[in-house]
Amino acid sequence: MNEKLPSIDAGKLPSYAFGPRGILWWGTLWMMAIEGTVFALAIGSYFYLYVHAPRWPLNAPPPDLLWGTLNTVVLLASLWPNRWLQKAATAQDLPGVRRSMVVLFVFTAAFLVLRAFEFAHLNVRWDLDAYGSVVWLLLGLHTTHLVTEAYDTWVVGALAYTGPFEGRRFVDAAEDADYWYFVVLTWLPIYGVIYWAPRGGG
Amino acid sequence: MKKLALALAVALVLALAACEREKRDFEPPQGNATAPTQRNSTIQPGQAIGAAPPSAPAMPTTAYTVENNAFALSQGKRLYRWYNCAACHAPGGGGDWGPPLSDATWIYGAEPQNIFLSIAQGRPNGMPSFGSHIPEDQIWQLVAYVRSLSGQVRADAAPSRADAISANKPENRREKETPVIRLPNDGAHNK
Amino acid sequence: MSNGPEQLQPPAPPRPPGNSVPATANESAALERTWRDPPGLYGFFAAINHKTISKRFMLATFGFFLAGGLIALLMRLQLARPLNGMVGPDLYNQLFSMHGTTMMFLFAVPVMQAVAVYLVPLMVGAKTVAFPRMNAYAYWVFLFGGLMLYGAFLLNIGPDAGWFSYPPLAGPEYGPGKRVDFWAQMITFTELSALLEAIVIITTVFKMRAPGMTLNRIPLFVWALLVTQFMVLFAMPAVMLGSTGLIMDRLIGTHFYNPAQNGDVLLWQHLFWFFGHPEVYLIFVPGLGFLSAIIPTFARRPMFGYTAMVLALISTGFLSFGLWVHHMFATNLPELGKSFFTAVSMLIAIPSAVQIFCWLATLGTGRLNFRTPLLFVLAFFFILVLGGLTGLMLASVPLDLQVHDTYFVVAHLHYVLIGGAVFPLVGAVYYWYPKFTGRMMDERLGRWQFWLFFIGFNVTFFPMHLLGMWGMPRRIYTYTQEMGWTSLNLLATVGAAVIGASVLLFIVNLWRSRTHGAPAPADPWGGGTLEWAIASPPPAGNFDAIPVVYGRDPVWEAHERDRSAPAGVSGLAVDAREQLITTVLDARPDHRYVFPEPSIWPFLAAVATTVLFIASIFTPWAVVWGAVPVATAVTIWFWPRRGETARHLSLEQSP
Amino acid sequence: MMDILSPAGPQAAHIRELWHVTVLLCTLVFAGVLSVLAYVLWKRPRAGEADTPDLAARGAPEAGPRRRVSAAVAASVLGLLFLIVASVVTDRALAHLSLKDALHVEVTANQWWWEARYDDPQASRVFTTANELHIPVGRPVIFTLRSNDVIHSLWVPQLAGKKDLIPGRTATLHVRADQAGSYRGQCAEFCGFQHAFMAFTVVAKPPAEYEAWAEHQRQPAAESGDARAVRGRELFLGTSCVMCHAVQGTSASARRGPDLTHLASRETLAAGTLPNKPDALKQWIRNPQQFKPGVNMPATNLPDSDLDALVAWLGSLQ
Repeated sequence: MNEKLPSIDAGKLPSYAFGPRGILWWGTLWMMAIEGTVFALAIGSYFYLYVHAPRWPLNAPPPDLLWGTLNTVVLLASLWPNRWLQKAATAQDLPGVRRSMVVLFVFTAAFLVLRAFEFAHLNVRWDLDAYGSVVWLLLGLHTTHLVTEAYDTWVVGALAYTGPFEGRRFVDAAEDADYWYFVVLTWLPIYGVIYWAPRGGG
Repeated sequence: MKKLALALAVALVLALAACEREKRDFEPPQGNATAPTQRNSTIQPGQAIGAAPPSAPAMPTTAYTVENNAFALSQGKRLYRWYNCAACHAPGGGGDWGPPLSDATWIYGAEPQNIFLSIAQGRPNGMPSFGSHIPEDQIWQLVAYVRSLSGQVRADAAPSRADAISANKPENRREKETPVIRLPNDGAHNK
Repeated sequence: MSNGPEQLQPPAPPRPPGNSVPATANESAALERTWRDPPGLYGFFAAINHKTISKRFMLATFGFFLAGGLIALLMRLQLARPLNGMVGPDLYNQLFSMHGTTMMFLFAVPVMQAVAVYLVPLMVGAKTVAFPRMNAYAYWVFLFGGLMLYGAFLLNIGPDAGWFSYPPLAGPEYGPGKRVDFWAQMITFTELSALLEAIVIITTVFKMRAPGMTLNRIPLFVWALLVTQFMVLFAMPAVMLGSTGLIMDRLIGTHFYNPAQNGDVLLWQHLFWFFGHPEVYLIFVPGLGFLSAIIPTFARRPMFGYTAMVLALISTGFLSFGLWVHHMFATNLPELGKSFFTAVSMLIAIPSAVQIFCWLATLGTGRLNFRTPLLFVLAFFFILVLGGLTGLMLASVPLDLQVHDTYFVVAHLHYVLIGGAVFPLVGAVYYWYPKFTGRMMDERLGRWQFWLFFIGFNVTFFPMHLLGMWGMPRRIYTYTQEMGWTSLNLLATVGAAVIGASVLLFIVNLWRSRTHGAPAPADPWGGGTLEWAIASPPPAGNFDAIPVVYGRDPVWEAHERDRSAPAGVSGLAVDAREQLITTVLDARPDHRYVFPEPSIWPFLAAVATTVLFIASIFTPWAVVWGAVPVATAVTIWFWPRRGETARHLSLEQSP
Repeated sequence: MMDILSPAGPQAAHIRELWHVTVLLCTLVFAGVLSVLAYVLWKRPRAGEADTPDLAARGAPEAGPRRRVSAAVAASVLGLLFLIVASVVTDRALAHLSLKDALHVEVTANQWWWEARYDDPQASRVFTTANELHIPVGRPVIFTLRSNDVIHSLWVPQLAGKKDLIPGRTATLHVRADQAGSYRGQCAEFCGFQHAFMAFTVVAKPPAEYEAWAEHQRQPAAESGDARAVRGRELFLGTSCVMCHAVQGTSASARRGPDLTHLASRETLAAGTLPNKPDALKQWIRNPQQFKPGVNMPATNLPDSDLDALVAWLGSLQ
């Protein structure tokens, strides 16, 4: 009954792909769209309260610049090993991926510790006033992303060492690197808002 | 099977706790005593009633405590503000003219009945007697709130922050103080 | 370029032959075994087949719909007579809050996603959805969120500040207890589920379409669902942020909505309605998708103005984000700003008008087949158009100031939501029930149900327009005789009973047809889209050979296709869950990807997430210690198994 | 009878005009769409699911339907632009109503009653009343709206559109009654247990009558001297009433509950819930929860004789 019909032979096609060719890239993109919207709305709420407030910051001094700026430098610096991870992953060079993961692991530890110091030097409690609340919300939101990014890196890094490893795991490493870019780049506007908006002639 | 029974028991306890916390009962308890037969303080809000005070049954012996009910606690917080208790005890119960209510030391006892009598009959050194001025169910709500000021009440039922300028912690985030009875060294509180 | 590290795994065995076009009998049997859910209790919790998850999702949302409907009947009984003592103010406030919350968050949005998760892969020619395990996780999170809310409701902790819970009434001072906390946490559950479903559906449509299905050959139903999911992506974050702020205000004393500490109660309204209005379009746009799927089949011709319809859907999606302030006309916002929102609120009627006229043109040039699905779709034209027109009246500031927050608005929202979404949804159930179950639903019962629903609906909700004009505000638990609202309220209650009867008939029809319904062929209605090309109910892997598409209605154009062009895709493994991944614009085959196998960890991760969410209502520290089980479950979910990796290696081909 | 289509002031009148215009246009559009649908359903030939779909439509430009659809869309756009313009014009008309020598009244909403403070440049002429807003006919009134607790919404359908009273914000509502009469208003934003019974009455009177009423309101309570009333006064000041209510001319000056100085001159009790009659007042004081469950006023268990004395005294507060 079923004489062979002409068909497209998918057998010879690759079994995984990097970047927008693969579905994981798109999944990460929509995650970034969601979290980007959350950040944008949180910054929007910050300026909504800023505009409605008689003075800004309300009843507290602006956050100390030291730890925030230091963390920004560390995060920007982390782009270099991240770039290295992405290149190694897309080149499917496992030793390269492993080495870059070690460096990234150090960076994750660094920026988490620095973030703890940032929280300690915000100079305001979350329950003091609307300013304190929205600053803690903004920093807290980004911190959840730092924690998830760090954890994602630890897990994919551990997998690179222990296996079971296969070609497509390189795609996971590459997506982890993409997400790292997102977490660092979204920090820049948030850093500007938390640390400089209260100082900008408010 | 035993595990299931255990899980059910835990669920039941949680359910009961939740039910009690969320009840909104508007009808006051029977025997709403409005005037104490005895007053410990000469001053009282408004005017003293000339003729015999309206007949009132004796003070309730059992503690009709409502301190596990979130609605009663929030009503107590409102009454604390409405009846201007903050004038002497400060908004968060920190104490001013009147003794602090949010610390561990109590002069006349920390149990609900003790606080009830403090409010209803008044106390020497300036605590007016509210007995005929505040109905009994409202006094019990005030008692519950006063106990929440020092963290004696379950955190999930205690009121949260008020829509007001408030320098001190909301009641649901206060550590539970262990009450200590300490007699006043002749009015040291009022200095 | 090394072909993957050698020292970590065994040498790859030669690749087994893939499927042929058309698939042989034992290839089909092998594919069925590969894509099927594992049996038994473990299989129940580990199932990730998109059709299994979708059926459970539809069942859960339908269950919540019935619960919401029963609550509505209780409300109508209370309002049937003046000063009716059946329900006190406290319980009534919980009833109307639960009715609104259930219908908006637990029924309307998720049911559209549930139907999409079933039909989108079939209509785009895919064997599965993208990220099937995340799809299962999203379903479980949704189910636990709904059960949590109803558990709270039964324990007298149901929300009592309405489905949009304005602070300060929903704030820490005037909303004692944990009622609003459970409501706000329910938002976190349902929005997380909706966002993940949106990612699943969008990625499926973008990357897993059958070869040849270019952008202008995607079925209109899939376009509608695609636009809806994009709206989900950008709308839900607003309410998650708002409800997080509300829970923080209530639990740890932040001051987002505390005017005394420079917070602002209108910040909640802005954040909520920035989500709120796209939310109601999230419910309405899939309704448009149902119409665009059903009308061509029963007019026996392709849809008129395909491009206009797609552009109309996309512009509806964009415009819906620009008009949220029409919910806040009565506040003291500047008048000029309100006029802008009046204009945008009116202009969004244009894309809907375009679609209505295109449907009318399709019906007007087709040959009509009056079956039950078409009946429900025709009711859309009566009810939705009327609701849309009252919507225009509400868009105008002066008129809105008279009828805002009255029963006029209650009438409007029911006309657009029930007319715009529920009627098309019931029509869609009649239309696709044969595909879901392999059985036809009963036509006679269907017609009875339709007329009962149509008449009951109008008898219930049309009088509410008048009640609103006579001053009856929303959400009142009772009223006095002198108000003059008694007779119309009684009429509305009678109408509600008639709606209840029609829903009962619907349940009977659904239940009986499972066993007594006439067996359904692959294409009972003569539809044109891909889902009618496979058996009813479809095999576990949908398509034994993924088809190649040459037009908008592949099944209708099947006989026209020239024999030399490729009919399908061969070479995909039959013993592994392999699915073709195609490019976004022209759907050209790009690579084949082995999809994850059933796993119980999405379910366990959902349980851990539930524990975290519920515990964080009682103590903020739950977010910290609660994250440990969630992280563990998600890690084990992700961690590749040795066996799975070995099978992948046998099929591995580096890009 | 609250009906937005029987206005007693210019604001509601303007809105009614716009209402009629919009309803007319919408009805035409609705009738148009339905008649087209009816015509199509009646005229078009029938077909079964087995009939082959006519795919010819796929290629053909279908000039006829395309023209008709474009015309219909164009008509819709025109109709919508018309509605937008009509709405904005009405808005401007409302904004331009003159506010010359307007009466200023500050309305503060509380959980489940309304406080009204009549402002006056001369501080001594300022007075406060509750739940009943008397205004002079023909003279504009500017309500300044605030809230002490949650969001409420002040709405008198026959006079003007509603406006929210939002804690932390101040709103204004302009109203003018052109005919004398008593117009019921109520809260239109869900505000808790007794949202259903948070009503008030706007009584429009000729200016002379209004001035007399206002002058009367400025006086302290005119109390009667008979023994029972005196006992009632004693009870009012000696039990829980004094904790929340104010009566000018006595030592009671708390603002937590409505001002009762001229309670007897009002038409209703408890924010429009009960008629102002002695037995209703007595039942209300004995246990307010039976009429408004959840209201913040506590029950009292004064004996019957005391209750009658209290009601007698309150009845004398004309």
